[in-house]
Amino acid sequence: MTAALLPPWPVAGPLAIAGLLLAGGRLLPRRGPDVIALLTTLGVAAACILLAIGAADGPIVYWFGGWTPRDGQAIGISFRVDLAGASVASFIAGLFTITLAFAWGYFDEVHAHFHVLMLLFMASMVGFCLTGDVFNMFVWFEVMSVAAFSLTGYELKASPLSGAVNFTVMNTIGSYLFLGGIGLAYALAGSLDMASIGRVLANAPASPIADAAFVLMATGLLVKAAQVPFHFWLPDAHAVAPSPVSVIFSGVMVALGIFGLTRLSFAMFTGVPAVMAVTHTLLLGLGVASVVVGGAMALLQRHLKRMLAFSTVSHTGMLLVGLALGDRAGIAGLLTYLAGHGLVKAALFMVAGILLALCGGVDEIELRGKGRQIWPAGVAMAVGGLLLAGAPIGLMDDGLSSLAEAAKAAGNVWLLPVFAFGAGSTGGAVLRATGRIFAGLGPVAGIEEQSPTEQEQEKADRSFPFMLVCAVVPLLAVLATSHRVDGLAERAAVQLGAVAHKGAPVSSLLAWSGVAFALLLAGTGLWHPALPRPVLKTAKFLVRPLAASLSYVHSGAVCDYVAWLVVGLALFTAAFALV
Amino acid sequence: MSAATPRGMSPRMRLVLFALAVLAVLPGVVHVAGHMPQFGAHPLPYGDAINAAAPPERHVTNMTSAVNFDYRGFDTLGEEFMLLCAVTGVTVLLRGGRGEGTAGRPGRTGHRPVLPRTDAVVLTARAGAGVLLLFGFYVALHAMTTPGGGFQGGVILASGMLLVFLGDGYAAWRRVVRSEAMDACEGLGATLFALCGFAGVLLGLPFGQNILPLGTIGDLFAGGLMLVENAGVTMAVGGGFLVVFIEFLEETRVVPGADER
Amino acid sequence: MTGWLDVLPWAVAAWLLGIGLYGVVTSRNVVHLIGCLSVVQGATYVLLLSVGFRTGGIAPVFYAKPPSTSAVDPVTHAMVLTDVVVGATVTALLLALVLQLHKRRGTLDPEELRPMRPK
Amino acid sequence: MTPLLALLFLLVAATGTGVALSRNPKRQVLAMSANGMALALLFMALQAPDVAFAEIAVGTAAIPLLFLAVLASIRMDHGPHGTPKE
Repeated sequence: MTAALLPPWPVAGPLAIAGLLLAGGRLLPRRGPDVIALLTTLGVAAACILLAIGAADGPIVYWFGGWTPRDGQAIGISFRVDLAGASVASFIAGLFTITLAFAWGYFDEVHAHFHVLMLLFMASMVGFCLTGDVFNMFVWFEVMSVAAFSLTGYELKASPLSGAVNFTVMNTIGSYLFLGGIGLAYALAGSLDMASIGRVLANAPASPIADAAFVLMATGLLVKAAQVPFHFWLPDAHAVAPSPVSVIFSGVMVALGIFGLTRLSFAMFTGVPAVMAVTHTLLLGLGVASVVVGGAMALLQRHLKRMLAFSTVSHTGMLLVGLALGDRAGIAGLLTYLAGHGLVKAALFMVAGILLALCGGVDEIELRGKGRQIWPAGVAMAVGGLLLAGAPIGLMDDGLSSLAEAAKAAGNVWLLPVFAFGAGSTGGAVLRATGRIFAGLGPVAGIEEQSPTEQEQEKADRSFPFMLVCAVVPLLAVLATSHRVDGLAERAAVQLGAVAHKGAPVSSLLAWSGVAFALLLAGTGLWHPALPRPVLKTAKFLVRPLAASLSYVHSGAVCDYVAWLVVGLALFTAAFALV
Repeated sequence: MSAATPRGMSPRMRLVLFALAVLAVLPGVVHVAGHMPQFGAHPLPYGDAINAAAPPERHVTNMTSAVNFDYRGFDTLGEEFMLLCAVTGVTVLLRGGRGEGTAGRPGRTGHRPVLPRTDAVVLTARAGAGVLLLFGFYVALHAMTTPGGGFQGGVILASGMLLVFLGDGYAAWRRVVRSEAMDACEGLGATLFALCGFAGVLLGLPFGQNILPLGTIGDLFAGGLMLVENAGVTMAVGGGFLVVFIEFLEETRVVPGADER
Repeated sequence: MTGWLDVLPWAVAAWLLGIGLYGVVTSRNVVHLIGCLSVVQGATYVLLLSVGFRTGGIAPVFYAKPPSTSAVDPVTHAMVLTDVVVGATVTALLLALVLQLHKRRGTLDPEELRPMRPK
Repeated sequence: MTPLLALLFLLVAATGTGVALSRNPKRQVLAMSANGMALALLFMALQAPDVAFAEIAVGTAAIPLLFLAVLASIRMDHGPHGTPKE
């Protein structure tokens, strides 16, 4: 089969299988749904890789129902499979494969419902990456959301349920705004095909409708991407979802918000100067704010999954910075970093899952020293922490170098310390937790307040070596693909339409400063009582108010989050008024 | 380390923040509304292209159905599976906490007496259910010609079935129509839609292209593959909404001996 | 026709968005909050159908009328139908979540329903 | 813009406001039904009968029914601490 006929398969195939699983799941033998779901993800991965190979020479455009455009008017829906979309889709399918392997046998109580939801989740993500039609994108966006909402509350405990409510309310408002943006674009351009809309917008005189369409769509996608000030729902949801689900959430779902925005920007808005100006300024600012806030909040957490969730905010902020820079190196860095971060974060959430299954919790303080018996998981976690911190090896480092190169080319050298802060603080938080949990480092916590979480435990029916292998595979993938993906990402960026800027390569100083910062933070976090008294006092004096105000803002009440969402809309309005 | 449990904004503070943000957005909204194309008088190239093409090419008279099932049928495929996803989610969330039991008695609130079901109630419910079911089928069947279709028909059918349950004694019916049957109806309906798409692919045509004779325009059974897809949507929506109704109604019943969850 | 009346559809859409968000922000009951979300969604219905409207156009059903009659845009109708499904699915899911949450927390106040805190 | 259309737009805005401002969930269900009906009428006037059908079936019947079921269940449920909740 040639790649030109392949596009519907990786989306409609898993959908049909999910439908059959729901209808006949209870007729299958006990491990039947596991096997079928795993085979399906493998099939989708293979199809997406074939698509990526086929798209290397140029995007594959597939018109559903054979409805090719007439007289320039698109009347059907197209998949526009480019190198970037197909590569990200392959990555998604691969991540689902390893996650389903990790979750093997974990969810077998309610028939095949978990597998049905996971297959729908994957199919919608792949559809989101491949589609060339903006309303079709909304449909997959929404299927993805509905699957995610259901999976978050799967455990039926109080925290997962209220996390799921916050997640659902925020993302639903986001998707209605997204749909409103589609309505405005349709009013202006009379089409739903991204490429057609892009042509119309580029040739039309500047119109506030185009700006408003961008604002609404961008807000919808930034809510999904959990960027400041739309990010509040993420830690609530990611921290409490079942670990295999968190792997997907932090590994790829959040980053898809940025990827979707990238596709929309390049397909529809490159010809609108005001939108481009706002992209280069406001989105850059929001990205930087996310990097900083996410990093600082990660440091303040003791609940491991919540820490990882905030780290996802921080690293997704780097992706947004890549999009805001928007040149070839920035977009290539975005794509590489997306894959690298997704894999590392997947591994870390799997380690958290191992802790939940074997040690009965993920609270850093409570688990002090309890991970000694399963020290190999600690090694995996330490490697993950170092990679987050920007250790100069592997996919994440490749991506970060590209991003830094783009920042330098755009004259924004001040971004480099921001990157180092984000990488260092998130990596430092993870390293600190590793040291405490797996090596029992640091003094025994005395007057630390009680753990803010309820009893958490995940089923311990999988063997430790098996789970560990699942967690190590993504890390090995990150290391093994070092310097092998750059070329692919660069070609994908070219295909999207990103222009090259002349930039100088960045020295490895950035990577090392991130790692050094992380080690410093981890050490301080573990042994801060040993510091000289005046130093400690000054540090507390400086950090306390910051930490308090950050905690004040991250209140957990969904009403606050919605107010902040409107503040975000106000920021966009102001930005468009100023450019 | 983590600070004390965050208190967050006071309601007044939140309202002030919201009001300030709205004030900032407002000029933008006014500006955009002032530049919107003239209501009812701007070009609609996409809609016009469909209105011109669908009657001769697809032999149907309801353009919305033509868009839903053919021109943009792939969207509807996603929509059906969105519904399936939500139904699965609701099932997980509600049945997961309750177990699979269906033998319950109606829960009681306060001191409201439980009225015995009189013949008149049963009769009215049966009559109403009959009318609703017929109407549902009618709406679903006429998708290609007049307003309505599988989605609207499916919701009406599910409501009709619900009325049957309520009129004739819930528990008895629940033993006859089991959740498995409704799951199967829902899953198979959505899968039928997907398979309709693949039918063309297997013949070397693009996904979702029509492969059946189109029939005469204005006829109830014109539209080719769209008819099968419409049937799939009816099944999926009818089954899906019924599952949701049932799962929620189960929550208003008390399972004897159920312990505190 | 007067200019300001032609802005009415967009104004109503914006109003529904605003008042719906106001309801969400000030809500003290999650069930009420879910109802307010449906108001926000009403904004998208009004916007899309108003975009697809054409003065004097008939409904896009050519059962009794010849296909050459000027008609409104069926594509927006299909979009809103999908939107109706979105609204129904999300509402059902949220209600299910809230129902279970009430059993565990015994309250419906969003202020009390924060995740990651002890009962 | 005919007067009828303008009136229906305003009716939708008014009933929508009613939904957002009905703090009592039971009353809100009624307001939602009214809003659904107003939307359906507006859709009819905007020449979208398919959507109006769907809105009547979903917005004025199915969704309010789910709300009522949830409210009934919540009234029955006495919460984890055994205290009645409204």
